[in-house]
Amino acid sequence: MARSSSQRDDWFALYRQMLLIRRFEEKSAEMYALAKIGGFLHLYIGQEAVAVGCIDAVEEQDYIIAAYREHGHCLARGSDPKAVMAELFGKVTGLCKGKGGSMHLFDVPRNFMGGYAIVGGHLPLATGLAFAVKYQRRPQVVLCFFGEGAVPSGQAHEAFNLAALWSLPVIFICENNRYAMGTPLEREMALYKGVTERAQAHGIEASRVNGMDVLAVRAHIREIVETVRQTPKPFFIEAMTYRFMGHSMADPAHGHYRTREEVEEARKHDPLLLLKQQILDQALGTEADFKAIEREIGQIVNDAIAFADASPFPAASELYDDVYAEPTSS
Amino acid sequence: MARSSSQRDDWFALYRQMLLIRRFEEKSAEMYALAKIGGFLHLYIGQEAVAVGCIDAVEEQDYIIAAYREHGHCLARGSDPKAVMAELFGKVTGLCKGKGGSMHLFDVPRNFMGGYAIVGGHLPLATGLAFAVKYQRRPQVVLCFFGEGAVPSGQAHEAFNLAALWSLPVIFICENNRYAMGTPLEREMALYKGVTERAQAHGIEASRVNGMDVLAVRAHIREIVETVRQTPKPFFIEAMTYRFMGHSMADPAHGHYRTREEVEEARKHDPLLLLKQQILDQALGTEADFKAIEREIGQIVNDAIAFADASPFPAASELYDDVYAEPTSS
Amino acid sequence: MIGTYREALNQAMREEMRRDSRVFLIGEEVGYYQGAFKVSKGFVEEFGPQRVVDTPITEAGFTGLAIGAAMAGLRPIVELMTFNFGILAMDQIVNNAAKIRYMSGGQLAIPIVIRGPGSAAHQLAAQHSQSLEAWFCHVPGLKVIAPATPRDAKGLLISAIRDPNPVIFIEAQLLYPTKGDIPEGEWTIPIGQAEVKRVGRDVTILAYSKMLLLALEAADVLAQDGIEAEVVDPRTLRPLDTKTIIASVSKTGRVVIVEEGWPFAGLGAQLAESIYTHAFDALDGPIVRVTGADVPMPYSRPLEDLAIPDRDRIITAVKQVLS
Amino acid sequence: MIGTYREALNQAMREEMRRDSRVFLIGEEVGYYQGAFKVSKGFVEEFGPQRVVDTPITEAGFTGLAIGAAMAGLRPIVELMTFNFGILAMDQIVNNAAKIRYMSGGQLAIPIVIRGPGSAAHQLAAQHSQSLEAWFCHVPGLKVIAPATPRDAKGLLISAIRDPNPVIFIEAQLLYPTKGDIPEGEWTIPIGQAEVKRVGRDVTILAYSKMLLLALEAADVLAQDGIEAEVVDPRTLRPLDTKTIIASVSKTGRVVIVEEGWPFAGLGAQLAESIYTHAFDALDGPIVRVTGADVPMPYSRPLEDLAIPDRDRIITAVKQVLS
Ligand SMILES: Cc1ncc(C[n+]2csc(CCOP(=O)(O)OP(=O)(O)O)c2C)c(N)n1
Ligand SMILES: Cc1ncc(C[n+]2csc(CCOP(=O)(O)OP(=O)(O)O)c2C)c(N)n1
Ligand SMILES: [Mg+2]
Ligand SMILES: [Mg+2]
Repeated sequence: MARSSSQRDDWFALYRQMLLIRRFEEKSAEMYALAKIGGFLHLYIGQEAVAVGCIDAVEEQDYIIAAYREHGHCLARGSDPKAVMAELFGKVTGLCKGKGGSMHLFDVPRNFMGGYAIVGGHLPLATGLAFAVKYQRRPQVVLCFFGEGAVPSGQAHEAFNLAALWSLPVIFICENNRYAMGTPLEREMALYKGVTERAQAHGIEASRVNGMDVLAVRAHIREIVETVRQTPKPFFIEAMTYRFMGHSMADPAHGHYRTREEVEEARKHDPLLLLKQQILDQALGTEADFKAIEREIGQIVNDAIAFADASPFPAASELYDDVYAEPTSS
Repeated sequence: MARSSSQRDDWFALYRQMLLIRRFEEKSAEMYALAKIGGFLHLYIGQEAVAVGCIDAVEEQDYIIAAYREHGHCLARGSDPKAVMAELFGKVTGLCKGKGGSMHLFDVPRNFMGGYAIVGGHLPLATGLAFAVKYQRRPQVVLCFFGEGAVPSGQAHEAFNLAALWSLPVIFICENNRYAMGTPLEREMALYKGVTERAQAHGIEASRVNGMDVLAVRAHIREIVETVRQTPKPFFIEAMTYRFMGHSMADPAHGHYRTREEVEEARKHDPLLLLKQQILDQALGTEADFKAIEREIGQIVNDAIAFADASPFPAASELYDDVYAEPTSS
Repeated sequence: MIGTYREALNQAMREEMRRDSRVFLIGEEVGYYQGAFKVSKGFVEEFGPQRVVDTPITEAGFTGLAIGAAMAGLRPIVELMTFNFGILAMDQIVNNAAKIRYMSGGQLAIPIVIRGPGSAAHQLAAQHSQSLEAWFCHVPGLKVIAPATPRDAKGLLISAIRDPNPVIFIEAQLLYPTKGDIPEGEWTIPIGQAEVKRVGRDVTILAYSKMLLLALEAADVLAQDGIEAEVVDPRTLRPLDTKTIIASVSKTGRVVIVEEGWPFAGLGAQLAESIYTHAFDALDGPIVRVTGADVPMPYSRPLEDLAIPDRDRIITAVKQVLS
Repeated sequence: MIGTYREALNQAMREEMRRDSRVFLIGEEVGYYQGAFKVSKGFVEEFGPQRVVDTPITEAGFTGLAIGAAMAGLRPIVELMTFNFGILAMDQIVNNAAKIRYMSGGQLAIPIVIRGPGSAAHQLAAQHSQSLEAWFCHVPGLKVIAPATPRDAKGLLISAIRDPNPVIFIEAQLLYPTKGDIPEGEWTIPIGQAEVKRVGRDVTILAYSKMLLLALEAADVLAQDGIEAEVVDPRTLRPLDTKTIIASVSKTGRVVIVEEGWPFAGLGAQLAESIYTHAFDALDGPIVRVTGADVPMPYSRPLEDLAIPDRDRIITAVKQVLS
């Protein structure tokens, strides 16, 4: 019973996190339509199990770094939804005082080391975080998230080689959602069977996981993290997933590059539905529990909106701050 | 007899080409010491069988492109030794009017598309030559030479992916001489077994050949060229070889990164000795034949030096020429 | 006809691709997606995927590939989804495209156009909002064009495609929907010719790309105060038409230079230096530059607005040089 | 002590690595090979391969790795074998090193030094001979230093290593063997301070890095003709010490700027513009720039000599501004 009640708490915690991301992003889309949020907005809807499963598998001291589709990773890491939403609104109460925006969320106190908008550009950074960890013999690992569209990029390959050559404790998590903008992966890479071979060729152990199943993701990452924490070395995970929305808000949900049917088929594997079913199947919860969680999350998201809305924009004087750090005597 | 005499001619032709490169470069080193040649000078001595074997396997219309250690490829392609030496001397009679120098030999009438000094930077160019060939349905292939030090570079991987994705008729020839400057390949790439896996991961067929055996090299490339000419697609060859000299003239022949014994051991597999032995074994020639060839080549190299020496430097007015092409009505 | 800047670019490329089968378009999403900003709408349908080539996200790779194709006789147009990603292709552009002709002693020419949006749009933040024309302009072997109007965009893009040299052709995302006259049929503008976009006598405003439109607006407002600004658009940034610029400065004696990029070592510094050198005596006082703020681009809209030149800052600058 | 520029760099790094275990050196051949130009001689022996890290030929990868290490609290020194290869790391330098602090709203600092030889040596030809300081200087978030003497090299490199920001530190291959005083012990020079290297009254010559030595030679020759040139070395190129420069110009009224790089949109244009803006009235006439030729670097020695500024061209320029 105790075990089952802790399992219940555990599974619901995962569900709650995924739901938070889902509802937060749905609301973000609304706010984008209302022009409260500007720029590019890339929604993570459909991929929640990857961020939640992976990040739940690591400790607070571990580093997380991601691309521009990173709201989910940031929330999964425990960032305050208020501060995240305020950042999307460009408000001074945002995570980055409004300077970073949707594509550049940073929450350094939580070791969330940023979202990056140059495809492939943050993979070298991730190897650097891992280099520092190993250099200082700290018991940390690095989780680095990116899309399969980054895999052909030169920066990714250089990072793979360095990570492998120097046995750095970085876990590369490729969220393979089968499209880079409008390009299906068959047109991104040759003789496509999967992307794991590309990491393996550099001497990195690689494996594939069902990225729609949060439990499977977490179990898989936990095992790898344990290995890496004991003996620093890189791993590569290809998490098979799907984005339910367009590439960004400028892109329709299905577009010409994929059919409505394909999207609908994928939605049947919604990670939230799947976990809900797993919970129901194991009789760990009831529909009433899910309703309560919906209300709870709805409240959190509404509070985030209210907070972001009520917050001030940065003062003009902020423009020139944070370009350079002041020297301190060290 | 006819067959054997043509085989004799053929083998001697290969020998002659390799010897030309060897003697040309030995002389270049002398000229460098006399400050007739400046800048960086990277000798190809020890690797002759790769350029000669590969280039002998293709037709005149095929494109050749190489890195900065490219005297050998240029001579194997049939460039006039006089014009090559004059280029090294920085003379206006040089292949590139003295503007390119040792690292940037171009002989476009012979489809020798240049030597390049940014490691990895010419691999994308090679895919572009192949792209053009395929675009215009011309029956050409591209041979692209580079060192194993270029394999980890991002530009190389991007080129591999594009070549494979679009089935471009480019044959990547990695001259694996086991060192990138002072870095042995175990410190260039992780879990080193060879570099072929890295190309294979992109979906490129790859193989290894003994780069000290010109006959083996040529036979191997011939086969591949035949395939590529029929059905455009990339190949990757790892030619195992060794440079007998330092990385450049600034670097001693063995250096701290390898032992004198290692160099001496490698010299036992000198491609010239090997072919000579093959010729003698098959009784296709005698010591007297080799002596005659030595004299012949010695004369060619001396003529090249005399020509380069007697040639004028470019006039000051040349400085601003060749920056832009003049528009022609097309 | 009246059309958008986007249509002007589309027409220029389409006409050249019809005229010359060696011309092809390559870049991310240029084909089936119709271009990230729909500049190549209808192309893959008309020309097929061999000539309208979608690429993986490998800017160095496909730009280098295009340069290689140019070496072998083709005439590539590379679309960079934005010039921000062009940084990844910088080695190819500078060390190969710009130098191969010279290094080969004139044996090769590299007829290639590298185009796409430069500068900021709205709230795309630091990694997606930068104006790097000064970098490209620094490099001998390259030509650099930054047209502001549909008319210039079409005429100059056709010239760029026909030019036997590497041409960097910088558009601006926010210009794509702007409208203007687009000459039909054979329409080219020589590379290297500035244009006086508005005649005036009191001050010369030098502005290009998106900034030209602001300069013209500012000039209209200033006219209400009786200040007649002459607005000169260099259009081609390298080679620069110093003659047209100096002629204007000789007349007005006062200069404001507007650019969206960062101030320090920005192109405006060179424009100013060229004017000081050639028209020192004609100048009544120092040139005033209006530039982007010297910061990475902030995401927040009010900060972004402060970081990008606007009409009012141009007006203030003009009043400053006149005082 | 008297020592070479190379030794000054070696000392600066060695002292800082002894003082602070977070400091490490990474780059191609920095370890067992002792540095391509032997700047890190003895390092791997003293500090071991964890702190003196030889890399594969992957400039984007290892520069990005170093930036990531800085984010996690280390203090990397990246040696680029030459700055020509830095073009491959440009995305990492500009989009990450320079911007992460700003994008994160000040949460992170990137204390990193990226150093190595810039500019031409002898006959290394187009791909290995370029001066790209103008590019780096353009970018907010970066600091840029280009010392000319062993003394400055040591004092500024120590300051750069201790600075919490990304610093681009440009050396010159031909400076490595040059000799001068190297202060021992704790010796730092504040970033952002120019120095008057020779006092004079007739003309200000502004020159940095290798060009400073030529400017000083030229000044000696000019002195024989009774022309007293004041030679100012900005040392730090960004942020620029406009105050010291303007003070000199206010005294002399005449300026020659010397740089090795390409003329168009070169750093000299910005130096000139800064002077014109702040000292327009003090100037007796237009500034004259002495720059590298506007061409990719030719290999042939006589052409190369023509393409790089020399003492005589500086003398001619001085006479021109004085006429
Ligand atoms: C270097 C670079 N080139 C192009 C882009 C434009 N771009 C932004 S996202 C994207 C597609 C990325 O796809 P993928 O990596 O699969 O991530 P996903 O969007 O599917 O999460 C492209 C081409 C970019 N940001 N950076
Ligand atoms: C991008 C880049 N980084 C560094 C260098 C300096 N460099 C010149 S040759 C070389 C070693 C290359 O080794 P490899 O590719 O194996 O060729 P090899 O010299 O053995 O023929 C290096 C590091 C360069 N030219 N380009
Ligand atoms: Mg994807
Ligand atoms: Mg090698």
